[in-house]
Amino acid sequence: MPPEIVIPAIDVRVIAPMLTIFAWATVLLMVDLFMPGKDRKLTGYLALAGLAVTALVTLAVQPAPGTSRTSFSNMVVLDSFGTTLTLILLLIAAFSIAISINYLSYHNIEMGEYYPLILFATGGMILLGQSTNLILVFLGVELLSITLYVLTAFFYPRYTSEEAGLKYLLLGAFAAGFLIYGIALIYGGAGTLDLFEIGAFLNTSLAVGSAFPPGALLVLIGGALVLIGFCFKISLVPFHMWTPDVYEGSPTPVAAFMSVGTKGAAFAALLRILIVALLPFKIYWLPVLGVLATLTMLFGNIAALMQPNMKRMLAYSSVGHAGYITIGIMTAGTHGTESFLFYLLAYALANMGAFAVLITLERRGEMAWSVDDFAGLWKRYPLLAIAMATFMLSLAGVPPTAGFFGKFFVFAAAWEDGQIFLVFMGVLSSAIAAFFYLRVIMRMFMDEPVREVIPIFNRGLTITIGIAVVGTIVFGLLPTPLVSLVQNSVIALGVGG
Amino acid sequence: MSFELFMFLVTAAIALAGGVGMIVARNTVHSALFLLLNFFAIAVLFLLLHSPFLFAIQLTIYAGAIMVLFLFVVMLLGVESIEDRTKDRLAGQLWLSVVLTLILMVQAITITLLAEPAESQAQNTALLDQLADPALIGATLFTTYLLPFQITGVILLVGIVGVVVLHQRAHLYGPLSETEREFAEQYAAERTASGQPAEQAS
Amino acid sequence: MVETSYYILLSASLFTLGILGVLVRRNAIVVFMSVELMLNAANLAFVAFARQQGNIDGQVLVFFVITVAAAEVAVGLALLVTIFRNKQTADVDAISQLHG
Amino acid sequence: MDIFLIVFLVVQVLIITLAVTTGFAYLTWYERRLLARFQNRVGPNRAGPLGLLQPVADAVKLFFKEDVIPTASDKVVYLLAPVLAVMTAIVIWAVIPFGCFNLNGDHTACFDPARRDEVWNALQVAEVNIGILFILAVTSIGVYGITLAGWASNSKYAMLGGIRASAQLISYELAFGMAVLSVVMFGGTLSTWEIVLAQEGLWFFFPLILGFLLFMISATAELVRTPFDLVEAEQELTSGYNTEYGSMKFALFFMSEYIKMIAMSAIATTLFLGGWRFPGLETLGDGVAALAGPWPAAIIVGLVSLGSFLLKVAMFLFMLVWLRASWPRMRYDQLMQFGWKSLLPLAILNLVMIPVVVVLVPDNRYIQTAILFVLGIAAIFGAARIGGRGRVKSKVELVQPVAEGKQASAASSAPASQQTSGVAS
Repeated sequence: MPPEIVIPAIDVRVIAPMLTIFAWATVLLMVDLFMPGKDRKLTGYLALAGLAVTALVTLAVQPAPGTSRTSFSNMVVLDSFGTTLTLILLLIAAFSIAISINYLSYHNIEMGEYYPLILFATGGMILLGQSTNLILVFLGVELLSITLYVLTAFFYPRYTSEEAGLKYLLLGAFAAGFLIYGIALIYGGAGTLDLFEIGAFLNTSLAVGSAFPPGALLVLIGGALVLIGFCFKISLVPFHMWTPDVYEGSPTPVAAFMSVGTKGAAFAALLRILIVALLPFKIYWLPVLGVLATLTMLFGNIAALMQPNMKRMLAYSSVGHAGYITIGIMTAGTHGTESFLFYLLAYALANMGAFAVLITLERRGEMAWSVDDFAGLWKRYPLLAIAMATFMLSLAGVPPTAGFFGKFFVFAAAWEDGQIFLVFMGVLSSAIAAFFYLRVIMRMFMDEPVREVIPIFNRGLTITIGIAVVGTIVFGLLPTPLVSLVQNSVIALGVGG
Repeated sequence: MSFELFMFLVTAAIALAGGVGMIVARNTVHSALFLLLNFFAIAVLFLLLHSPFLFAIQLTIYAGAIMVLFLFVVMLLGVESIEDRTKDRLAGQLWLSVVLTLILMVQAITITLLAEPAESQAQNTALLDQLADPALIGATLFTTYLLPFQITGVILLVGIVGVVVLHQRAHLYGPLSETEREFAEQYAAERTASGQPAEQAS
Repeated sequence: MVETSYYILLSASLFTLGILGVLVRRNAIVVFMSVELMLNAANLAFVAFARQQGNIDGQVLVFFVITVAAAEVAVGLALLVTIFRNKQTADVDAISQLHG
Repeated sequence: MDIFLIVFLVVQVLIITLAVTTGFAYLTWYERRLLARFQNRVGPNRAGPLGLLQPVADAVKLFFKEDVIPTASDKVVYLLAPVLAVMTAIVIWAVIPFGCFNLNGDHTACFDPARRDEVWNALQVAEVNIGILFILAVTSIGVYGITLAGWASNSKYAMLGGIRASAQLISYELAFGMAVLSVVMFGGTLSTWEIVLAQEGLWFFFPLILGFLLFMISATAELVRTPFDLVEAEQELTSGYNTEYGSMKFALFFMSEYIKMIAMSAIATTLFLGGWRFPGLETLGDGVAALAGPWPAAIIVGLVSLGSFLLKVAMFLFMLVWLRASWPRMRYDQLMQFGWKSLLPLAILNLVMIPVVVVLVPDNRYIQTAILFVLGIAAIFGAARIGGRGRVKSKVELVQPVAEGKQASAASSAPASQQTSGVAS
């Protein structure tokens, strides 16, 4: 006889944001199927509506500050960290869709499935931010990746897009191999995949005696493999080689989405793994991450320095920013969580904005996003130039922009944690970075135009750029409300705690 | 030597032979067949580990679906021996990978020698027989692992949509036009000419 | 009874072989197959550990890994077919217009 | 004792392999005689009485033919392919119960699922708790023989046949698997033995009428038999994937096809027609036991159950031959459309329908059966109606003169054709 099946208590509120976005995406797929004509803008607007609904649902189910809910055998947790992250991710997805709607039809690659795929990817990101079980982390990473493989290769007649898709796929699958093998070793060591239980296991087994117990050793090696898997996803040097190629080849809105969304979600999952499950191993992962962060900041920014191609420059700059976010992760537990969220939001606004400006200048069939296009932009389109300048300043971390406070909080947290060397390296690499960001500004304001460039404006792009500029400046001048928001977003450290 | 150990050694040897063969074989179809051999061996190992359910699943999905798909694509594209080994500019990478692999092997042996927990259940045959029941896997899947199970459904849906999208575009837009092809080549030439030294090293 | 460590040694060797395949081979299809080998090694480790731990979780996890692998392979092969149609090659190095 | 058990197992396996191989030989005779009758001919009748020695003559002929290996072929794979094909066809038989001859001498244990441990069945090789999954696994591996044969021959006809075959087998495997799973759902077990026992007083044919139909269609497709035999369409592909094979190697492919045919019939019997069960079998056993003791009863039950099983299998084989005699071959696009757009949705409907009914109508198998039967028939007729609509439309298109049809398709702008092609793929 089959065993009695008792379904554990389910709290739908915990997965409500995810559920809403998946349901919306699925229904949207079918709605799109029956939509007449070739025009797919309506699907895009419906997807935006779906994101809005999800945001409302997220706000409706958000837990009281300091509390958390778990469900599905403690596999997912809804804490204020997850809620804030979900809102940021939804904002990123909304920006990506807003800048895609006209982009797709302009470049003649319009297919209705694009928008549900973005929604599915966003759902995967939300899942990553909320899961407290390694198998869910794996599934979240895969959901996100499989969607992005397709989206990367979405620019059909363009060779480079398909190449980018294949490269991303091969490296992504390779990374997934590391991730799952690491998870297997952790399971072998701890006998469970629950992050809280792994943490408890490590605490008890390490407390027993002076000898290093074999189970804990397995968890350590497994944790290292999981870290390698994540390093691919968040493109830390030396696992970053795919980043510029993939960003350059993929449709620009997808590159924007990937550069912020994937990183944010993967970092959030890594954060949870590191401080919930592997906290007893802090002495091991702290130096490793420190070295990776240093390498990433230096290499990413130096490589960006040599790029004549704006899209690749932004890709390398995103590698560099991954380094700064890593510092935020390392100091998690003290102020790392807040600095991570603040940095993510500031980076998201500036980066999405910069990509949106790039899209306005991208012409049909054009594949070179040369810095030359920006030369003399100030004389022709002063508002666009000012917007781009704002984003560049924010990315460089110059006050009074949100980017400044992002970097400031990260460095302050690291300083407080005693990571003086990291702060030093961070400031040094920021100085290098400032050079190439400022170079773009110089060309916009000082140089004569190299060639005729006619930007394309449309509602989605204008609104995105507008919101990004306003957000960057407002949070740069008045960071207090945002700081209080992220300060309340603490990560749940215990079951139901 | 017990019968079980004998079986294990033979199967493990086959599995390793399959893995090595896959890497060494020049012909992609042969690679696929070696991998298939490896999958069969792993299925048998699942059986030795008291998991008949996974034995059947491994054969049905890995051997019966995934590898057939691989073979199908190789045959359809006719890319059995497309690899060009003459331009061996990757000798350095090869050595690097061999070294890396050796390090990993050493690591593997370390894990194995160190990690034998005392409280192993591997001898508890009564418990293992209980765990070999496919109904128990089903029950676990629908209770404890309910959410991952549903997410798997979403992943499969995304996979289907993705494949249809990738295939459909060719139908909607047709193959690359001549100008697009030319443009791409010209673009590539320009890029090579401009030369971007920084990242070649990576 | 065969000890768990034997299985883990085998699984680690297969995993290493998979990595070697990814790094050494240039044929995208073979690279992809090597990744499958890595996933299989993980599956073997899961089942061996499930026996050692005496719980069913490891077996259930294999189920998830296999499903995800199937989805990934489907998307990957579809991508390969479209690329091949455009470019007539499956050599990773030939697909290098994006080398920076 | 252990050694004895192993020897017994080996003997069992040998007997079954031999029986199946002989079965294959006489199936060819059976089919040729029957086909001849359907076509108003006589059929093979020269060798031996009723032509009964014809299979032997064929075997001898194939043995003595020259053994050719094409020079351009991939030798190892070329030789491996037929072996794989035959192996998968034979291995399936391991989990099928042909009857119940309890070597413990107690026929009553045969009919009681709770006393499974007391049954030592001489008429089944392996009773495993994943029997059905094993069948699915082995059928899904069956495609390798054909695919590899097509590739290794290095010939266009063989290659096309092989590619067609793998596409067809993969496509129909889905519906096949789902049809089999409907039995698992209704019977609540993955073991073939328990499925046979669960059909006490109620063959699964009745509640799972839709599943049965799906099973028969997709099994025919898996067997690559008419109307799904375009893999070896003589007019287009000479003889498909085995074009380059001769003598014994060809015989092996031939053998694998027919053994698979018997195996599919046996699976259908086990899943839907109560396996070796026969009305009144238990009463018969009880009567014999009362008259002559437990051992004769066990032997009688064993023989009658085996006979009943073989009878049902023969009936299925007759149906398959009948199909071949009366139906034309499908076109390739029709085949794919049918598999993906008709069969698969129906299979999903079937898989959803059964648990809903079983959960909503608890504890009464007969009411459940009645509801499922009616729903199944309704689904079949509904699907036939929907499918029929499409056919009428295509007929109208065919009536158009060729030139006019061309103009019409050119005039109906590109988007329209894209729409249709979009739906098609």
